[in-house]
Amino acid sequence: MREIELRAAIREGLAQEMRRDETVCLVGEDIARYGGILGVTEGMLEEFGPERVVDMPISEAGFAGMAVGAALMGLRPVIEMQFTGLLTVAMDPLVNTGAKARYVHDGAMSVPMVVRSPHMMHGNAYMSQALEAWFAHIPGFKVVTPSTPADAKGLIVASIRDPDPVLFVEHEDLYATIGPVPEELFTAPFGEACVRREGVDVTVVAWLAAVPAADAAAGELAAQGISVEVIDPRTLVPFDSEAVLRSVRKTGRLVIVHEAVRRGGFGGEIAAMVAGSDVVSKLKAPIERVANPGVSVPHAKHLNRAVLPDKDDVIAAVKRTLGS
Amino acid sequence: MREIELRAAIREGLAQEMRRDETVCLVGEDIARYGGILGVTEGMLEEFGPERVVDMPISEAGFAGMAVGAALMGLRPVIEMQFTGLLTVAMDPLVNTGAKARYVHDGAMSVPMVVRSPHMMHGNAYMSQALEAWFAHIPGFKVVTPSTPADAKGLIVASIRDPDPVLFVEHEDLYATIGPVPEELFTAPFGEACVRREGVDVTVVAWLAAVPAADAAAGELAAQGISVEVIDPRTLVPFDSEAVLRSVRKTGRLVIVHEAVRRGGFGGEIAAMVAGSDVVSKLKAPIERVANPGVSVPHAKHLNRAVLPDKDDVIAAVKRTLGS
Amino acid sequence: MTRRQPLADEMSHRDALTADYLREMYRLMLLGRRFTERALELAAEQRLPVGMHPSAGQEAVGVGACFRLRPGDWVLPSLRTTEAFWTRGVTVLQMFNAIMGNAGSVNAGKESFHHSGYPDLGILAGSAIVGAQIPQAVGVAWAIKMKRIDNVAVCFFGDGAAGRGDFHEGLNLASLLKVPVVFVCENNLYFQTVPAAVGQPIEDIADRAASYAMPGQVVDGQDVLAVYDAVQTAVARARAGEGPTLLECKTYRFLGHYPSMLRDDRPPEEIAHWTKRDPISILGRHLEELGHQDGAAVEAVEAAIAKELDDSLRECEATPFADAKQAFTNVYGEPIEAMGL
Amino acid sequence: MTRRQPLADEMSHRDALTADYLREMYRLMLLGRRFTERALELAAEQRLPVGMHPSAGQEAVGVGACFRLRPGDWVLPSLRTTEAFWTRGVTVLQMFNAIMGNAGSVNAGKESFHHSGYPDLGILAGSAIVGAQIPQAVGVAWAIKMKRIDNVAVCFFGDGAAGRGDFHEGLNLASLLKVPVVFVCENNLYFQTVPAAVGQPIEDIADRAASYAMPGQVVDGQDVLAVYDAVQTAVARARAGEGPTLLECKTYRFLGHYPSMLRDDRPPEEIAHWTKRDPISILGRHLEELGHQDGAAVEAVEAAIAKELDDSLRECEATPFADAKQAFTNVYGEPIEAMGL
Ligand SMILES: Cc1ncc(C[n+]2csc(CCOP(=O)(O)OP(=O)(O)O)c2C)c(N)n1
Ligand SMILES: Cc1ncc(C[n+]2csc(CCOP(=O)(O)OP(=O)(O)O)c2C)c(N)n1
Ligand SMILES: [Mg+2]
Ligand SMILES: [Mg+2]
Repeated sequence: MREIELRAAIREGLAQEMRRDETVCLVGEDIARYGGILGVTEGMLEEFGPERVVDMPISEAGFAGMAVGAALMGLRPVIEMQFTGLLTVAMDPLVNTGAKARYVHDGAMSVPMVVRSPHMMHGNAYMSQALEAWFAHIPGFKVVTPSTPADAKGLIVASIRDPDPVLFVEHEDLYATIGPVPEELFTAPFGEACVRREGVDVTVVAWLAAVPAADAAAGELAAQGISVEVIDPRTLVPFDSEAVLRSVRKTGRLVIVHEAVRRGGFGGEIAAMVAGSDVVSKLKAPIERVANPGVSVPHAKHLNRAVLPDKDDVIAAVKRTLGS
Repeated sequence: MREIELRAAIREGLAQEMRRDETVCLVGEDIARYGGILGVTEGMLEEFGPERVVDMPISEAGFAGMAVGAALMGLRPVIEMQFTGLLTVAMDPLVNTGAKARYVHDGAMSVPMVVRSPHMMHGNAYMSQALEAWFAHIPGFKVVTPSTPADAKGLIVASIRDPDPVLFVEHEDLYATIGPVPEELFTAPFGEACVRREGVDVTVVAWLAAVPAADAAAGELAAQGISVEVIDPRTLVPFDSEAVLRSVRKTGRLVIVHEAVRRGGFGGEIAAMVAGSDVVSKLKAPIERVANPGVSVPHAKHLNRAVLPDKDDVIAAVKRTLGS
Repeated sequence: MTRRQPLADEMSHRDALTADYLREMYRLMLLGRRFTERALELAAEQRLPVGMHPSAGQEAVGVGACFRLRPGDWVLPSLRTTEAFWTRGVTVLQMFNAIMGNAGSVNAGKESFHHSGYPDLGILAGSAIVGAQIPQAVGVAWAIKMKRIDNVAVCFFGDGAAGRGDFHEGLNLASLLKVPVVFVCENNLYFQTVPAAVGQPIEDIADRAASYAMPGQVVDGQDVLAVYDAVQTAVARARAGEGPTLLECKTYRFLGHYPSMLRDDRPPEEIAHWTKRDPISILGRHLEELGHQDGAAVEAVEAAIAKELDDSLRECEATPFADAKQAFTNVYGEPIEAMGL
Repeated sequence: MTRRQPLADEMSHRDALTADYLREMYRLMLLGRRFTERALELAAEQRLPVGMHPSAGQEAVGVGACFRLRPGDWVLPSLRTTEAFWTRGVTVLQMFNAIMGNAGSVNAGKESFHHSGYPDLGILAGSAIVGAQIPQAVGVAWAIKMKRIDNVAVCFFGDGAAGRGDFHEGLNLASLLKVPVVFVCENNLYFQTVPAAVGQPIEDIADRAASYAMPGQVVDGQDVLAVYDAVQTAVARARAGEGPTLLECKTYRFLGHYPSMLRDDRPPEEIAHWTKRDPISILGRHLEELGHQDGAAVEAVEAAIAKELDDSLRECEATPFADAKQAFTNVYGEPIEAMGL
């Protein structure tokens, strides 16, 4: 199969769906004329015109609320936040006006909108935040976290078609990831985890940029005779609890890896889900979480590296579950 | 000891500390002339004057940012959000400008501000949100959740004196709770849980309005011969992990109760902390969480009641951990 | 059951309003007033789950603004725009059910009376976050523009909302995108307990329109015909593709912000001054002068309203509450169990 | 190491500026330009951890606005107000350390160059959230007012920030509280890649001051003396307790938004037009006309700046990076371990 970059996969998914469904439109800063600061929407203005691909003023709260209104009217807006930290200025329109509209209208209205939110983890304390746990906490929001080009394409299309607001998390470090992607328009399912690598000793659950880190760790550990199963949930809401439980039932050991801050991160929810199930009695070791240990993300490279989890942190955690 | 309402206890703490420290000031909507929609700041304008007790326009984001600036200059602003759902409009100034200031200045500046945020859980989908988990996720923020009048007084004073931004969560249903409160100015410690009731069979961790529910459940269960230990952490950040671990080591059973939505709620963090410790091997049953099962808070009384956890939900969860 | 029907014709200036229309305006305002009074009685008897924001004194704004909207137009009410509901066709029974939060409520009691939406009637549910409807209205209007239909969005908000970032970002966006939206600010001189002057350093919020290169106009909010005319002009402009308008209706709430509020600190002279400018009396006198309505006619209207309120309240009280299971539906397109956690 | 010292005297109008002061302004602007050039070279060689927002073309704003601030005054820079740093006394070495993020950086590399604060010099670290400094500046000024000192806060932001809710809420609050703050909008006609007209439907952002009942003024941002005068007037007003002012400095960035940006789509004629209005040349010509500075003097300044840049860069490059452990300090007043989770 043809291989393309994750960035191009998202673009292709957007463009194909926009050709199919003329209610889909793109809204955000620098997305039209320039094609997006991270290049995801390049060429969109040229193909779809200024009505459907709209540059916004710096008004994330305003245009998020606007997108909610448009979605209520049957458009399918895909808005771009330039970096995940910007979600902080648009929480009300997203989690209130947006996520609660179906409920307060008792199902008579819905908000089919997508919020594209790129994690840029090498910037600074403000930009470089991973806030998926906030949205997972909000009834009405779905949270999608692709790590491969094919998933990125299939899931952006599924997100657009989903009748509810979706936080579609991208990751700057993954944009250049190359992988096979079907050329035709397709959707990837929500709520179906993918086993990236099978193993029997330890289960590692990871998403976004933590997936390649987990996979690299698993590769290195395999050479040491330790067999790691890597699960990529692909969507956090809905979450494929069964896939994780099935694996931990087998391995008895669980390591969860994410770049978000550990305290209050979504890893806690997964650990709690396992601890709240009968699988808890099968655990051979405490559940490990590999994450930002609780600081704002620093700017300078070596500090930044020290804070974000990497392959070695995963290896160390896996070994802790093995008591080694 | 003299007994007063929780509302009056907060007011007394504020007033005594304002008398002691003239940098403390109150900022919010309807807090001066009217004395606060929920009556907490009654009489403050009269005693401390319009410079220190300031009515604000409807600009939560603006005055939260303003409070951050003032706190950086050495004032100790206490801002009131009229209900917790309003935090959604002020996330940027609070969790960015506010919580990160110490870090980005590498300790040269700090933001000693308090955000009073009352949970009003019987309003509607927007107002009635319990968002403490969002703030617990943010490095730099502390989260305080008193459930008794004495704690409310001691902790509001401690929050004001704390050098970092504090989310001070109040609860409408607790304002009228009456209890003994020392008359003098005092602080209650952060990071020290309180065992509200000792027991040996099951540990229940609860905060805010969940504490009386847990306590009532424990009372009823005691009559049935089930001994429940009720732990009120009082502050979520810092969190007294030791107190919970100590108790679960004894009981082997854990139920966590909160009004916030279960998915992504702070209960998950506590469960994950236990599952991530050696105590996990002592668990005799899966960890139970009693919480909003995942919907916006509905308005009508009977629907509202169905969503929020109550005594009976706690009893049922405790019994599940006992396999009965 | 009386459900107001939208008008089909195209006349717009007030001079083109027939006597029937004027009387209908009168009836709608009076219905609003009497309903509010009845609802407050219920609140006083602790028979409402939460309460309501009384619109008494401000009826002219909702009625005048919505009177000649068309099907396909959308209204985004503020927390106090009760008359938008009547005028767009919500029935008394629906309104009682909504304040009771029973199974007959349009949302089965999931949301409160003032944040209820009636999509069939072109009313979106408002948010409890003051001002949130402003950017949302821009989006509604943007969708209307994209569909190349000549509908409009009418967005209501209080003076308090004009201090929020959403006001600024919303009006700026509306102007930049040139979308068909009419912003109707109901300046009732207070936001909750606080005088508007504490919230705005300027006299007229309408002047802020200049910041967004859109027309802004102060309107007598107690004169339903003045509201009607100003909104009709703005609506015509919007339908013609000429973009948004900001109207500021000066008005006053005769009652407190909310039934549960303990005190009303507003100066008695001020209340007295405005009570004299009751929008219902103003239109009533006008109708009398024109010979369109006499005392007997008013009594008949009052009686009809009273009967409708009685009948509807009775029916409302016989309506059960929704099953508690309904609290858990319509969070997503799928059941919440499908979320897997 | 040259660290600019604040001026002690009270003269304020530009006519009172001595030749030394004018030459100092020139040097500060030139230093800014040369530093930016050097930093961009480093960026091109991938020697910067992230990059920087070049201020070239806009030097007059930061220099003119900060030139005669006093100790105790606070500056809140935008992401591009590099010259505020120089003018308030940050040294070249500190600036190099900041863009390198090494242990000599004021925050040990925790935060980027343009979001660094120098509390000793009255500079607060800016947020990466465009506009966030506006309400914050109001709070700084409010604290100043509470302390009954006659300091001021000077808050810089771009044209892009003027579309944000923070602009509206911040200016509204500043006016209501009548606090000593000067808002300096650096309108460089673009926000990132997009022309300002896409962000604002009006020509002059200064006109928005009317919405907040405060004075607003358009200033020639390429003329450091015009900026100086306008800010001095506003500062005097603020110190006198008369409240805030909004100044809009029309300026232009000569370079792209950020080194990593691939394209610069701005019309070449536009760039050419503005390049002719180089603030450094404008003041240079003025100095020459006054006979205060000749070619040789300029060369001497250039040489001194070049030497300072060379020396400081060398020292910077010899400075180690902070120990990785420092990433985990100063999150709270206590160590993060004290948080217990
Ligand atoms: C953003 C926000 N802040 C505060 C509140 C609490 N609150 C509810 S109504 C109200 C006053 C609204 O005033 P205004 O907009 O003038 O409308 P009015 O009640 O006068 O009709 C306030 C402050 C809220 N609902 N939303
Ligand atoms: C609230 C917010 N939205 C978007 C961004 C991304 N961003 C960084 S700089 C910038 C442009 C800023 O434009 P302006 O305020 O005019 O300042 P300039 O760069 O022109 O000096 C944008 C959109 C941001 N940092 N903050
Ligand atoms: Mg009002
Ligand atoms: Mg700009």
